[in-house]
Amino acid sequence: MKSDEPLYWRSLEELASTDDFRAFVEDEFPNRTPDWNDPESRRGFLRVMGASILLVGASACTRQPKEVIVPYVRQPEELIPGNPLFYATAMSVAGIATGVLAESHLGRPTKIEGNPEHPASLGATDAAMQASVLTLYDPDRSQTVTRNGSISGWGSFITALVGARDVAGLKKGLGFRILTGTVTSPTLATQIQNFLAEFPAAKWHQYDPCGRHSVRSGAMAAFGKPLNTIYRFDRADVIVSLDADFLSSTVPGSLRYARDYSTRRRAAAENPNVAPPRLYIAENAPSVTGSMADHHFRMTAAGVAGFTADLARGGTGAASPEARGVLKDLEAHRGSSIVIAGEHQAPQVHAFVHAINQALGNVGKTVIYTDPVEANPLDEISSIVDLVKDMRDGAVETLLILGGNPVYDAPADLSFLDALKRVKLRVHSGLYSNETAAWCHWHVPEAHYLESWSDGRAYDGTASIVQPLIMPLYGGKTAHEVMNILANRADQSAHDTVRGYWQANHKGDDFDDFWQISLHDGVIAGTSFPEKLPPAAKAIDPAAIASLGATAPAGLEIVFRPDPCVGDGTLSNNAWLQEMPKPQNKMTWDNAVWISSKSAEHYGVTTGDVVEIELKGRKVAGPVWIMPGQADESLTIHFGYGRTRAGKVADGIGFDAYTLRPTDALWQGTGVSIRRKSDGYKFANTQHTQTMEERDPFRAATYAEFHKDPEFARPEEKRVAKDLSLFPLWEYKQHKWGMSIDLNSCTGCNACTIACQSENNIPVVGKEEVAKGRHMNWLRVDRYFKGPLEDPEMYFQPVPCMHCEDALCELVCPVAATVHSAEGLNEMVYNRCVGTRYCSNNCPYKVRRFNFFLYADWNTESLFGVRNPDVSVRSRGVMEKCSYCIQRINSAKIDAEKQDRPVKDGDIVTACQQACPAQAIVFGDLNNPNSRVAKLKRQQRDYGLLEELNTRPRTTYLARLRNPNPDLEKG
Amino acid sequence: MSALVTGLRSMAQIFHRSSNSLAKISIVAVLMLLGGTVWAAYKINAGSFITDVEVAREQPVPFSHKHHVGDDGIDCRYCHTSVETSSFAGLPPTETCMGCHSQIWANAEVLEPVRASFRTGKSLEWTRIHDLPDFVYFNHSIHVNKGIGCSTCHGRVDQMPLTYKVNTLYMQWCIECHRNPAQYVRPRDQVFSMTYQYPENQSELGARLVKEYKIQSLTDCVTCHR
Amino acid sequence: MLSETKVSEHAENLHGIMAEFDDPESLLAAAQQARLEGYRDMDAYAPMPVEGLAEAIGFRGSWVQRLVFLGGLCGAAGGFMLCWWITVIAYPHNVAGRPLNSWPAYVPITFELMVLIACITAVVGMLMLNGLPQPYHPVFNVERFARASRDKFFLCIEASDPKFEPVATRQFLERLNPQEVMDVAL
Amino acid sequence: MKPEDQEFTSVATLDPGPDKVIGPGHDYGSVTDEIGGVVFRPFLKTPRQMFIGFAFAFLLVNLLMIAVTWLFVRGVGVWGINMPVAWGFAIVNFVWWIGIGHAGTLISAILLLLKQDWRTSINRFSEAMTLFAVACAGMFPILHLGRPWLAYWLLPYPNTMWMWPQPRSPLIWDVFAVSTYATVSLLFWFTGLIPDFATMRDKAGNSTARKIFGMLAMGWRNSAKHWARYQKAYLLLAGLSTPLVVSVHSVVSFDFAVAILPGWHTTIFPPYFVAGAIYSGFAMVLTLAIPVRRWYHLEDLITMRHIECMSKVMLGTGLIVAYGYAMEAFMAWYSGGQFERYAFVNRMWAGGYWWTYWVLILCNILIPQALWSRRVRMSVRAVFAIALVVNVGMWLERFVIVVTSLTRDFVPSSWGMYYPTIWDWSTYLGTIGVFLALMFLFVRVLPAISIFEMREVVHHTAKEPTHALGD
Repeated sequence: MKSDEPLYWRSLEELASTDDFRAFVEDEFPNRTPDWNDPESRRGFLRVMGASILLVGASACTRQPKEVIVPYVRQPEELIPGNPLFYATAMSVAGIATGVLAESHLGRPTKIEGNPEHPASLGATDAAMQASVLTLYDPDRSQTVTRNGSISGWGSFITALVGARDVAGLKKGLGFRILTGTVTSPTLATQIQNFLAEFPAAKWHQYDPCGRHSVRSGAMAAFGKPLNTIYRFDRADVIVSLDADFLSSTVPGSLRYARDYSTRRRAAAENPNVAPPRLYIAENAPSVTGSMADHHFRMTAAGVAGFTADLARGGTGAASPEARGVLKDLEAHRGSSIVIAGEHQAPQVHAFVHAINQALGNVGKTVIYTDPVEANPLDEISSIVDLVKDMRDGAVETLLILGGNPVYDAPADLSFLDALKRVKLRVHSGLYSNETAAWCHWHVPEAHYLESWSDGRAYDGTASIVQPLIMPLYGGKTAHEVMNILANRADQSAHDTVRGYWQANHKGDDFDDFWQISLHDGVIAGTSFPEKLPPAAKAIDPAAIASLGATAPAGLEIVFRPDPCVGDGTLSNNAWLQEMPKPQNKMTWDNAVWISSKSAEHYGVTTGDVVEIELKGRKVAGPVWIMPGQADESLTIHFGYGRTRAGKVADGIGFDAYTLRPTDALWQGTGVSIRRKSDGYKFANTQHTQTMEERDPFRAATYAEFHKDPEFARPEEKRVAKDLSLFPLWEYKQHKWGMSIDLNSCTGCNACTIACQSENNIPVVGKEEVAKGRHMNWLRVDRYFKGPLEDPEMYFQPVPCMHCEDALCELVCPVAATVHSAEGLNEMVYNRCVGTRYCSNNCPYKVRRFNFFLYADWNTESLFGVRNPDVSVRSRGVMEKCSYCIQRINSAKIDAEKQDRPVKDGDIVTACQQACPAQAIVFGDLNNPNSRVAKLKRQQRDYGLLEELNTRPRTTYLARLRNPNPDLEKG
Repeated sequence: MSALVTGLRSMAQIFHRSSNSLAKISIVAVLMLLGGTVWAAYKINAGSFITDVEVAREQPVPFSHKHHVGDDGIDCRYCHTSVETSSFAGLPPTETCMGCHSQIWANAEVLEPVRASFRTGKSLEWTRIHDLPDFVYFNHSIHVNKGIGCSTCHGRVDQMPLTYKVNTLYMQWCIECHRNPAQYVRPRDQVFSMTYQYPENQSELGARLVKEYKIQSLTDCVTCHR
Repeated sequence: MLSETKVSEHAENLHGIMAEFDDPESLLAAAQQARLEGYRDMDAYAPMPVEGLAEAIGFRGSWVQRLVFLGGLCGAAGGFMLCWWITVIAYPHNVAGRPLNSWPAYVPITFELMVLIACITAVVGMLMLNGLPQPYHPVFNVERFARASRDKFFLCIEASDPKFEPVATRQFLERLNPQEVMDVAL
Repeated sequence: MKPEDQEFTSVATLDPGPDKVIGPGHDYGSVTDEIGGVVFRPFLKTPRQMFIGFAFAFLLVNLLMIAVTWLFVRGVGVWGINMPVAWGFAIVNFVWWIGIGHAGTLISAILLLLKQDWRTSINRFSEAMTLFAVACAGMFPILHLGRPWLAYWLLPYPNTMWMWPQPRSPLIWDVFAVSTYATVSLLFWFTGLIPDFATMRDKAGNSTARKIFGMLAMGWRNSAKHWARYQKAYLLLAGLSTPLVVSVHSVVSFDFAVAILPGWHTTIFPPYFVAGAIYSGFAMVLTLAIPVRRWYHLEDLITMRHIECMSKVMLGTGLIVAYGYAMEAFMAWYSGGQFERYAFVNRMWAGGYWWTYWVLILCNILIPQALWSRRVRMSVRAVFAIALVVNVGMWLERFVIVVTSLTRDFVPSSWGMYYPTIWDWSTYLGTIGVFLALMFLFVRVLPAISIFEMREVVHHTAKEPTHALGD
């Protein structure tokens, strides 16, 4: 990697800022048919109209406008214009890093992929990682240093900060405080610690609104010291999740967990000798993990604690039949079972679970302990509480906030803002000039991770170097550089700082190689933490059981969770995530008060009613959503909405759950009351029908049923004779592309949806359009409920284009804008489409999407950068749909051709396939009997959606298999 | 009395004698006019006003391929470095120009923009000559690798003082070769030759090369449109 | 009204002599008479089609239907060939897995084009055979002829008839007891 | 004396009742003058209703202009269409208008072949209606395109892309069917007018009018030879139009029948669409003829007999349509196809638009049954009211077929609803405005009844004075 070669960056930076670059970027981008909004293309519109009248435009492309082409002044040698480059780096969420490969076109990061070398990714990504590249180009990001809200410069900021430090310095730093989120970056930690060493009276506070507080205190309670827990789901036969949503990105290492768990499921489905894992889950609201569960125990969050206690009582003592059944199963699988407590469950629950796992002999087998990944593990809640107390007492003179947004997300009972106002000098550094920045004297823009040199640790301690792909677009600086200012090294770059740290800690004289290799691989070899044998967990005494088991005071419970899409709010201004349907209810652009149908009836509310929730005197109003599978007497609300200074995208949508969240009920609290205020709130959901309506797009069976009837997925009446056609079938001689989607692995996490959006330049349409039913996602994930409304099974089914061999859409297109390729792809030619929409009417899968307006944004220049230059940006009035990532197919074929070799299985990986943590999507050549996809399609579970219509879909599904416990099987 | 007759005559007749032939002529005229319009439309569309064929554009520097390729015999790949490896043939960075022009013609007036670009680091802005619509994806490397010569599409640039298009780049022009590549392939070692002449036996030579280079005739839409 | 005798002297600048009748029956009778008399170049005018009138003045069948048949054939052939050529020759695509020549799908276009061309030939053919447009015609010189499009019926024996002879013809016509007999100036 | 300065022969404009196609006492001249008189009436003598009606229609035309401008500026998104309901009002209106057109051709062509003399005094008028209805219909397929400025890609013409239309698509069949239909209707209408242009030419008062009509008449001089060829050509046109009119709405029905969508994919569509077309067409003819005949006192030319005959045709075609509905529903049940069956459950009660279905049953099946009673058929008011109801019903039928079927197809996850916007409505009402405006102009400036054919009627009736026609 010569990526630290300064010239390279300079020329890029210039390009990035000059009009030429913009022009160049534009030219990379395909046809904009006229947008009436701006005068330039209004002329274009008239030209085309004129053309069509005169028939001058007999060729559809009228005269090309003058375009300029702008070469480099000094071309970086590793760069080949037109070919993308991939750089290994890492993205941190709440401090925990995951390795990624960032794709760069001519210095523009355009796409994030997982880093196969990285243990937390193994090549997979989640939706947030995919969407992070959009945040990079977000025009709402803070772009300048501001002092009291007015534009200032780095120079004066440095003077001010250094001044403040020197004043504090007189008192050994007394009154100087630093507030960060959870820090795993060794470099940053060292920098801060060095600072503290110099100014012992200064203090470092950490706070992450959705950090692992319970996990930490749980470990403390059990072992007396912080320990990090890692789970090996690939080794687990029985998994008991106590409200632990370990397959969704709220849990560090979730990508790895999803991979391990699905690998095990897949092995069991394909090989009778492998025991299928069995997953029990107890939770109050349906989660993606819950959708994979073989047994779903619906109970309030408080009830989960009770259930834990029940488990702790042991086989005979357990009160509930569920607990007894679960315990029996656990006993039968000592050493090959996992009991996992939810991030958001009380510390005691975690303490219990540690003890139970030890008792079951899982430690060291399926449950691994290591040192904490945090550089400085501490109880973040008490940390922020202390800070606020000191601020209120006026003990804080300077507060340096590195990232984070406490004014918005600090616990409500602390009334952080009032306290903050008493601080003499308040400094905020962040990606956005957010709610907190508004109350700080100084705000300085922070560099996005794709613009930053840094480092961080993964869920298992593995360290990665974060390297930039582009110079900071808005002149932001990293936390390292801000700390350098305090260390009087304002001129030292983050690169030197990070490199310096690792050089200092590197034994041996081969540092340069080590550095190059670490950068290239995206992981630093041998940094993952070694396994630690923990001390015996604190024994569980009956008293503790009693206290934990004591059912929480009756009445309505409220549960706080990070939003499934925008998390704790740091991602709120990301339009891709806002328009990403939440897995459970397919809602976009909103958060809601989840309530069970029974409770809704009881409290006389229904979906769309706006209710006022009151907890300990604090109130918030939000719309109700009746969620099947939600526990009775338990409300769930999500963070991340109700932003006031997030940016154009997120401001003013949803309601702010933080305003209700006290320190003593961080994740759930009782004694909440709701009052119906008004009704008729309009949600924008992408799916309205909740059930399968006596149809069976999604097919599932238990292992027992599967063994009885291996063909259950393709019953006779669904099949069609191979040659049932008036016409001879077409032959596909060379390649025959197809896709297989394993419903047994898919968790419905939506990573594929956003990966597709990022890869294929899919526009965002906004809440109103979504509400009209005009969302554009090429790959949608359908969600179906099966069973009773109170406690149904929840199924997810990704639906891309089926690329039918007898494609109904093609038959009815009057201008041949959609036809079949020689390789059996259902081609959609945007530039030929006139927009009759007949193809969509005739598509039984309704996978086609139409540009009812000019959805592509041609006004926000900064957003041009995120587009994939290999895919046309669709204009108004044309149909679009999944292309099986034709751009990837073509480039793979061209590469193979140039090397004069056939395309190998695995050469072509679609965006959705690449992102999927569960490896549920496999693409390949059906003419190659040994390709993975061909093998999968030979499985008995393989079935085509609506195959009885004889559309001959190329995309088929593998049916879901469930492994319920016979003792507990319902009915 | 005959005057009276004529008087009557003129009273009942609405149209003059001539109007009979006039009516018929006008019908023919209208038909011819319509035909003419359509014909003209097609002519205009094929003409260089629309296609820019053989229209040289204003450039920041009056770069002469004739001089560099024809006289100096510089290979295409010296400047268009990525033509064999990338979809984009590559446009030389200012560095490349300065490689020579820091020595020769170091003070030439016409080269001032180049030197300025090198000094300021601000790129030169060339006007695109071969400018495909943005929804068309063309890959130089595969064509070059399969034995399609530069001059086949770009013409004898070694004879162009100022560069211009010699082909319309219309879809029909692309398809014409994609349907039957044999008529245009040449041996790989001749790809960058400007002076290459297709032999009389091109038909069988082409057929042989098509087999040898495993050239497919790709007319699927997605070959170029995605 | 001008008096007949005088005008008859200018035989050379006559188109013919015209008799006016009140009803189709008498016109028909007159026409048959004239034909028996041996007149050939004549024409009858009536405000609406009168059965047998054309035959009475010696009009033999029309070519319109033959033209229309040809037109229909061309239309049908053209329609089918167009579809076939587009899908098989011009740009063969695999559309919905159907064969290139999906002839059943071409039937509607074939049929429509057949009807279209046939209808156009019908109208154009009719006009051409009738020598229309022909805004000027000597018969319009006769002022009363305007009523040929309202309620009167005319028989005109043309000067071009070998048997035409101004005085004799006029007397013959007057014998058919018409409303009136008048010269048609050229 | 010159024709134009004769008195209009004063024939009592009385309705001769249900068994005569023409009032008593008419001769060649009187029919000519009565019909021609309408055109040569001094401008200010135009009936007041005509002015009001035209003004109203013209307002709607302007509404259309606004709606279309906005549509082109913003895109088809201004309508309520979405996924899954990608076709909305535009296609509903298209089918409705085309359907209305069919009555014209039927009356002038089929009834001519069947020698139904009662067609005479209404054929010209309904041919014009056909023409204007097709014009309105023709607008929609272009307006509803995502990129209307590329509409010409639907035509086969040599181009530099070497791309051609895709003749397997019913939409291309539509292009050919509708354009053929429009052309043939125009030819038919114009041919019919030629002799009347001549009449107008000879009646015209001022020289300009005489010149204009003169040009249109192309020198037609009522020669027996001309008549002979003319009748032949006219008969052939009729003969060709008859299968054409059947094919056109069959092709329109293919837009749906060829698709796989439950509720569309039905073999019964072609005949049932054609019947429906004639049904709505006759309803529209009545809706227009009844007021015009009143305003211009043409009761003696458009007699109760005409109205009754048209009512009978409506009743008949209405029953065919009813059979169509019944069959559709029966086959859905009998086929046992899960999706097909659900499509009708959805159409009749499960879906969001169930009421539209029952309103259409009321309008198209129940109410028109009143026409069994002679008393109703004899009452101009009642017939007019029923005609209006049928117009509404037939529009709803298309709405139910197009929209309701689309809202719920195969995969439940993609089900959705469709809500028309103000722009949907404006476009629809706008075309009604265009239609009416053209109609009003036509009635004012051209002979709305075929004069020469009326003369023939006079001739026949004169021959057998007490001949009761048709019975």
